[in-house]
Amino acid sequence: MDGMILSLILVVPLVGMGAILLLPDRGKLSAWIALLDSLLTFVCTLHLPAHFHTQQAGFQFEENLPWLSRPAIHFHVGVDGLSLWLVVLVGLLAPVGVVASWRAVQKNSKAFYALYLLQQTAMVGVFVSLDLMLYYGFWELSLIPIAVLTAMFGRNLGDGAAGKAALRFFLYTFLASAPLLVALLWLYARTGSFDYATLQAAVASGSLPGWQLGWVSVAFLIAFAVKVPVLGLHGWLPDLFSEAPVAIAMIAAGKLGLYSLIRFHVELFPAMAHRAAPWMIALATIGILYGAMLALVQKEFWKLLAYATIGSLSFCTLGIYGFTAAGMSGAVLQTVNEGVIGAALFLMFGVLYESARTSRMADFGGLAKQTPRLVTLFTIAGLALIGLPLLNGFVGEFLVLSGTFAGVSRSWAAIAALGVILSAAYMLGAIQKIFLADGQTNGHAGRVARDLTGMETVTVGVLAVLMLAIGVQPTVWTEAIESALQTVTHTMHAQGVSPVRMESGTVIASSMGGRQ
Amino acid sequence: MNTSVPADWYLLLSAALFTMGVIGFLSKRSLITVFMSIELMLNAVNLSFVTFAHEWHAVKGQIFVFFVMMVAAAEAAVGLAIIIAIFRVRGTLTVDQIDRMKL
Amino acid sequence: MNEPMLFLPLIALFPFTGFLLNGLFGSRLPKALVSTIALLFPLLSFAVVARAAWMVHGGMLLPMAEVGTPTWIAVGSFHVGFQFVLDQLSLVMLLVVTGVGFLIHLYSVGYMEHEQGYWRYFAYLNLFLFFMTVLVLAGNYLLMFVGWEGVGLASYLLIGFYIDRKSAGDAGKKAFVVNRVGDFGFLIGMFLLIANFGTLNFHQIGAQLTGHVAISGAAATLICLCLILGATGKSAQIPLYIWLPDAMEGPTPVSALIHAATMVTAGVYMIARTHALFDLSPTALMVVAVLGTATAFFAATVAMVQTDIKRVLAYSTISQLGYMFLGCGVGAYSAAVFHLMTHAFFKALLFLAAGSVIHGLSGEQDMRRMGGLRKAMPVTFWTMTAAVLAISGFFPFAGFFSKDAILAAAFQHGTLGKALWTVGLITALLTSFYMFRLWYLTFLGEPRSAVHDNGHDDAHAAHAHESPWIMLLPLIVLALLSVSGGWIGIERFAGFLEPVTGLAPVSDAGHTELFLSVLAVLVAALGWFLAHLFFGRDGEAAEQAAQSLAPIRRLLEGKYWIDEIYTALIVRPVQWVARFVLGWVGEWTLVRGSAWLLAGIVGLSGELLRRWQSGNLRSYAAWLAAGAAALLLFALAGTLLGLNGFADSIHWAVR
Amino acid sequence: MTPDLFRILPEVVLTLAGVLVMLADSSLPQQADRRPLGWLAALGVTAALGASLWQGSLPSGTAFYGSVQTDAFSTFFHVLICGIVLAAILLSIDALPEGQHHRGEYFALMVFGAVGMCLLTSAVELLVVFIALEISSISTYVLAGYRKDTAKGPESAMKYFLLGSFATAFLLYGIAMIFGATGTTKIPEIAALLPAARSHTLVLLAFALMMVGVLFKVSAAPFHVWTPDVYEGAPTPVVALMSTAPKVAAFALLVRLLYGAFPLLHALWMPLLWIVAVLSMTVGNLAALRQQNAKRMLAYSSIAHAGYLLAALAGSGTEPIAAIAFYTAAYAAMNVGIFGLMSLVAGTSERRSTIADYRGVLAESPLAGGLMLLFLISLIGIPFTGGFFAKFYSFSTAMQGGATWLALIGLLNSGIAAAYYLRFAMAVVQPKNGKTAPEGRWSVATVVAIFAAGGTTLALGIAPGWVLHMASTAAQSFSLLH
Repeated sequence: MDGMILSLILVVPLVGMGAILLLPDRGKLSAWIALLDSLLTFVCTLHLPAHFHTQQAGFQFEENLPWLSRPAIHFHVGVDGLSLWLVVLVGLLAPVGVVASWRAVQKNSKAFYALYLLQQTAMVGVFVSLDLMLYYGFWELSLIPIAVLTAMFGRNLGDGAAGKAALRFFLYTFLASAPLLVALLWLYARTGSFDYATLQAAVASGSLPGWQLGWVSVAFLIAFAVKVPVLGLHGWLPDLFSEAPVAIAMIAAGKLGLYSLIRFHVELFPAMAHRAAPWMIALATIGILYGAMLALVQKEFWKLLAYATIGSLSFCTLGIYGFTAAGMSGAVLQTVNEGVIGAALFLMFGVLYESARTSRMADFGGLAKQTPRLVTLFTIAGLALIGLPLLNGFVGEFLVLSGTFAGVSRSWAAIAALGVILSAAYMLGAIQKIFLADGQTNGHAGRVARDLTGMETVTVGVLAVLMLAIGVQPTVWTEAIESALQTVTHTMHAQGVSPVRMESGTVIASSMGGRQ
Repeated sequence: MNTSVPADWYLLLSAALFTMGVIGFLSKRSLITVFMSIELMLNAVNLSFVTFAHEWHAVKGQIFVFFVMMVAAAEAAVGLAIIIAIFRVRGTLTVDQIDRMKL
Repeated sequence: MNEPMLFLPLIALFPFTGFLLNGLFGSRLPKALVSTIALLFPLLSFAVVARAAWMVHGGMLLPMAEVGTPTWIAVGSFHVGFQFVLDQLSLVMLLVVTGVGFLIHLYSVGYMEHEQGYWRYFAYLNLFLFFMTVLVLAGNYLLMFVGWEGVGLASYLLIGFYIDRKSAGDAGKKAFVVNRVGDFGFLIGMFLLIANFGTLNFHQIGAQLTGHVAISGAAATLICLCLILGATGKSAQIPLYIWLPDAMEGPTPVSALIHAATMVTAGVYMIARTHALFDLSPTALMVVAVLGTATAFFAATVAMVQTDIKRVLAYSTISQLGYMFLGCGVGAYSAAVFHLMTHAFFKALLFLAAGSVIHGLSGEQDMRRMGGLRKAMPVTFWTMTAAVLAISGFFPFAGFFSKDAILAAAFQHGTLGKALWTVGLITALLTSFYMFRLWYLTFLGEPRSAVHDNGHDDAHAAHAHESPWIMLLPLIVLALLSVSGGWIGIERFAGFLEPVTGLAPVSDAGHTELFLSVLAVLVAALGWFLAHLFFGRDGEAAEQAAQSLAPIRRLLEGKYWIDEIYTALIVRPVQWVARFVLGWVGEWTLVRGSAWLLAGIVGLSGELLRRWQSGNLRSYAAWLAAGAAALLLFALAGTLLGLNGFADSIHWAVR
Repeated sequence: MTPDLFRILPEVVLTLAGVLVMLADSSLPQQADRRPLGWLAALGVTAALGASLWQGSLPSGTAFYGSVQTDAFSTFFHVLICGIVLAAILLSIDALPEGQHHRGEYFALMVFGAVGMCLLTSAVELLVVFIALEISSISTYVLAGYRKDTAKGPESAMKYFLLGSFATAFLLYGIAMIFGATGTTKIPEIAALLPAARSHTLVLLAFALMMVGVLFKVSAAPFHVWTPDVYEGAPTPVVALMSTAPKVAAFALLVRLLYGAFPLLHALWMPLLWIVAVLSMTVGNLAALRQQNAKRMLAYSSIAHAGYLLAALAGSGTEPIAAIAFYTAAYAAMNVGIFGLMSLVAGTSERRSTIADYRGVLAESPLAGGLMLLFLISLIGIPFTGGFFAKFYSFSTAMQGGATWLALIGLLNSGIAAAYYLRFAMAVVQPKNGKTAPEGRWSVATVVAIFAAGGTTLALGIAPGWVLHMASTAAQSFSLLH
């Protein structure tokens, strides 16, 4: 079973996709298939943590089959502590997305759910691939459903905004991944392998020409940074959040990019990552404030969520590039947290949006009495997002900040911590505008809004319980993450890379210093 | 005793004819003339073939010429048919007016 | 020896259970059951605390830590657990929190009877107790921070309890955000602690400090300043006090519990807990003392002109918290905690009595429309009187002992201490003045009524009624405590706390102290006298005096325009930067603009290339010919020009 | 010894089929349904396909005095071309413009075109090359103008014909010069005699002129100008053929010339084709970016694809040949597929012309829309489709040859290309108010053709191993020459 579980997780959504494509598009049939199939996938992903050996180094549940002999591409998959929870997260979010789309998607549900399940396979594939070409395949594949479903089921189809958002998302990520493919091909031309471990060893051995390898790592970095997105490369995010259907928007940002940053930038090119770290730390720190401040002045909730996401993803980036144990663990945990919290918020505001067709927060107001379940769960998710202790967001943020503070720079950490204040301001502002009295009579949007249905309540309730569970018992989750990160830090130390130390204003200086 | 004209001269003539064909193709506005320019280019090539065949004492060159003439005839048939079709739907044979499809 | 079981987690978990039950099912339960749940669990909590207190009385040694605490966060060498510790300080705090907390729960049953969302209110209230007990019991900073932020959350929820009121929502948000500023300080302080001590455990840090592990004064100062920022947020001191007056938007019992008796004292509690660190940094202590004194005076001045009965009390709370800070700042931690305790009694009482008044007047809060309530509400009147006397510092009421202890400690604290003592004394005068102003305006004189906008005479004050017994019972209990709470005496109290807060500053001269005490009582009496002068006789004198002091009055009524200044200096600039610098310059110009520019260039070149395609056959042929020419040139370049050794690369060409 | 005739068996079969179709056409009554003729032609092409496969089992060798050579290389391209023509015929059977009596010759022309294209891939004598080229060209000239009652049809044919002949004249002149320089027109002999050539200048001129002709046929920039106009005016099923089969044959010819005749000039043609490749992909993609007409857009995209194909030539050894062979197969599959679907969805009258016209296809016909999406995704080059591996091999080969920059430019270009493919895809998937049913209908022939194309596209993306193996074997036939 252990030897096939990953294939199973990859195949089950495809089987569901096939079933949806072959069966007629009648009523809720496609939705039910998608729901059951994604639940089944989720159950399969739960096999991983259940049989995962925390103490065992390296990858587990490995499968390695030759796919092509020349070029040598293998179907090589495996999971370690880094990807473990991310796979489970994808598994969890799949049914959540179906529930979120339950009412929103009525027409063409066949196309929607088929592509949606394809997306599941692609995302899981990204997390488990240990062959870089296979990884690249899933990486690119994951773009298509997002773009197509946004264009097809987006919010503003009439004026073409949805199509533009989809196009922008696709082009940003696709253009950035072009250099990535070149870099992969370059590595292949030099080493004759796409295998992760082989490449890692080749890079570590120092036999590859240095300056070219530097560019290769930059190509990797940019491709992932766009996907995260890191500040400055986030041009696609606000539009996508505003336009994409809820189930798509909730999976578009964050995890894929962040995971890839750790696995294929930091772990693969420790020395180069170390050189890039001051820049990334600076970008992340500024990104935290940038996202939070912009979130503060948004009038539309989707935009607010977009900038809030940029802020909280910047926390993850900050943790990753500090190279401290606490920071990196926190970053991975925060990646999971962001997925859980984001999904909950997306689903819930999606319910409001679907009935009111507006995302202007001012159009709501005073909904609290009308929608008791919604307001409760929304507040919990909002509080988790802004890092209230005992909820999951806090642990991640705390670990990242304390790691940064202790290992990298006190002043940068302090600046980043300012985001804590701003995040409270924008999130509570949003809750107030949507749910509490705003001094005026409630708008049209407020009158038509409905509360969560039973299925939605259960779904978000599960997510809320999870927020609490991670917040109260983070060690359950960080244990596995840490075991993987020990390998990372070990690799880095072997190559003489230590946590980045920087003081404020020395980004450029230290990166120049690193080059000498 | 070698009184024949040097081969280079034939080649130069061939090149000149070819260039004239090209220039004709570029400058003439009537479809028929443009088409004839192509014939001119083909014949210039034929001249080269014959010259080289003479140089190498190889009959292959002459054979080539026959094939070229044959193909040119086939092309002429098709070409004229196309020109007629053009004239039928457009009522003109001026190259500059046949630009419905552009950009 | 067998460790006695203290069941410390239960103290926190009981209210949490109440919260869960009422929060999840409250909307479907009958009111009586909701009240039962809401009252039962805090009472159980109090029982556990009382049992512990009894065991301590019976000779159990403190501190007691819960054995086998579960791990919370563990990464690398960093390890934090759910660590509950009971010592003298937390025991006192717990008694106050659960005791007063229970009384206020009881009171709320009457006060909130007719409110919508009754169950919600009690769920929040129980949640508050949960977090407050966590804060108090925490054995490390991070767990304390859980409670710290958690009570902030409960406070946010309760301030915004009246969801129909925009002002309530605004106030809740303001409270949370301002507190977050303080929490930012707390957070940085914790990071510094980790950096310096490698742990957040109180006990371990304390051990390192007593074990003479070197920590420089500067480092200690930095840590303390960060923690002070945290404390000023939670305890509503300058510069972060601004949220507390607005917090009066919440139901009155909430103001009594959270914004007077318990939560706002968390900052004082935290400083007392961390005193070993503060002792290393005279600078930090000075900052605490000066901040406290300044806040005390400042808030007292504002309290003099407020007309909303709850706002007077709010500023009074800020002012009294300033006293506690002063006490901490001069090293008299036990005195500060003493005042914390007595203040909890009388300030809770003041709020509850005020709530009783408001309840009796169907929601009226403006003192200008009250008056003459003594007859209608005798119990409220007499209990309130006890509280007013206590806060003003009349012998032998509770406030006298605790305030006196603080001022005495300040007096003996060098030159700066003398100055602070002077300001403190003036503040005592002001306190007495504004409290008796409140007393006169509310209970004495003739009932005043105002003509409402809708035109009909709505004379609440004339039809006031006494509150039900369930509300009066807590008043009476608290009144008894306000009278007797100080009789234990600072010496015995400090002696009890000594293992935690260390030795109190030695009082060198008994007669000086006596002199100070007498002076304090005199000052309080003077305040009463002045209030009587102004408000005892229909307030005409007050009006005249106010006329002559118009500019000062405007300054006070405008609360020094601190809110406005903050808005102009911080809120607006942040919004401006977000909207224009980040929004326009960053987002539209740099992020989007660069993408648009790139797309524009690419699109434009595409358009130009499209123009190539003229549709004209001859131009196409020209392109072909040009291409052919280029190709020929390229091929010949080598042989004709010998460019760049190009010919050489064609190896047969250079035989 | 293999009889000479076996070496041209597919061509013979095709010719016979073509003649049969013509004969049958003329013997049928005027108003009779001509669709059976299409099936007849399809049968003939299938037979030729079989013959080509059978040729693959023969030992490689030449025939007719060394003017035709069959080897793994020619087999690969024979099969490919026959497959394309078969698909094109199947697509045409139910999608031809009205005017019944023309249909017979339409199918015959397709089959005759296939003769030329097939012959082109096995010809090693420049005379045969020339004739084969003309056979295929003349057929396609006529096919391009098949809708002769429309304004665009004859214009399309005229431009294709005149420019094609113009370019062929250059090719021919080049042949004359190489004959002059070496005294032979046989490709292997040219390679052998090149070092002893009379005049190096003549060789270089000859090479450049021949390149003009071949690059025109593969529509590489700057010889691409004809492509958009011709595609726009030609009937869509013809475009499905025209954008693939002649190009495939022309690429085979290009490889024959570069690796068969001019391997010594490697140092010359590599930088040259490097530039042409970059030019082609950039010009093609940029010009396609703002294009509104779907067929023109795909025409520009085919120019870009020519660029990607040429990029492979920067590689070393015989790798580029394998990459090109694979690429042409994948390219053919997806182009036949997308044009076939466009023909199906737009119908005989081709009412849909702009990209915006394709809005709502997915909602009308999920199958057609979904398959269009698949082919567009493959054209973008998303993994698990043939388009991805095609690009992957091409650029990977270039990288192996050290042309990192070329690969980078190429992949960035494919990023730009994604913009217009995706614009098309977005139109297809986005719902539209007011339903319009698809005009074409799913007949057996169309289903077979489109599903074959779709299946190939997916197969080349998921299990490209076998095609790649065949491509490598095809490439090996060149290493034998040296």
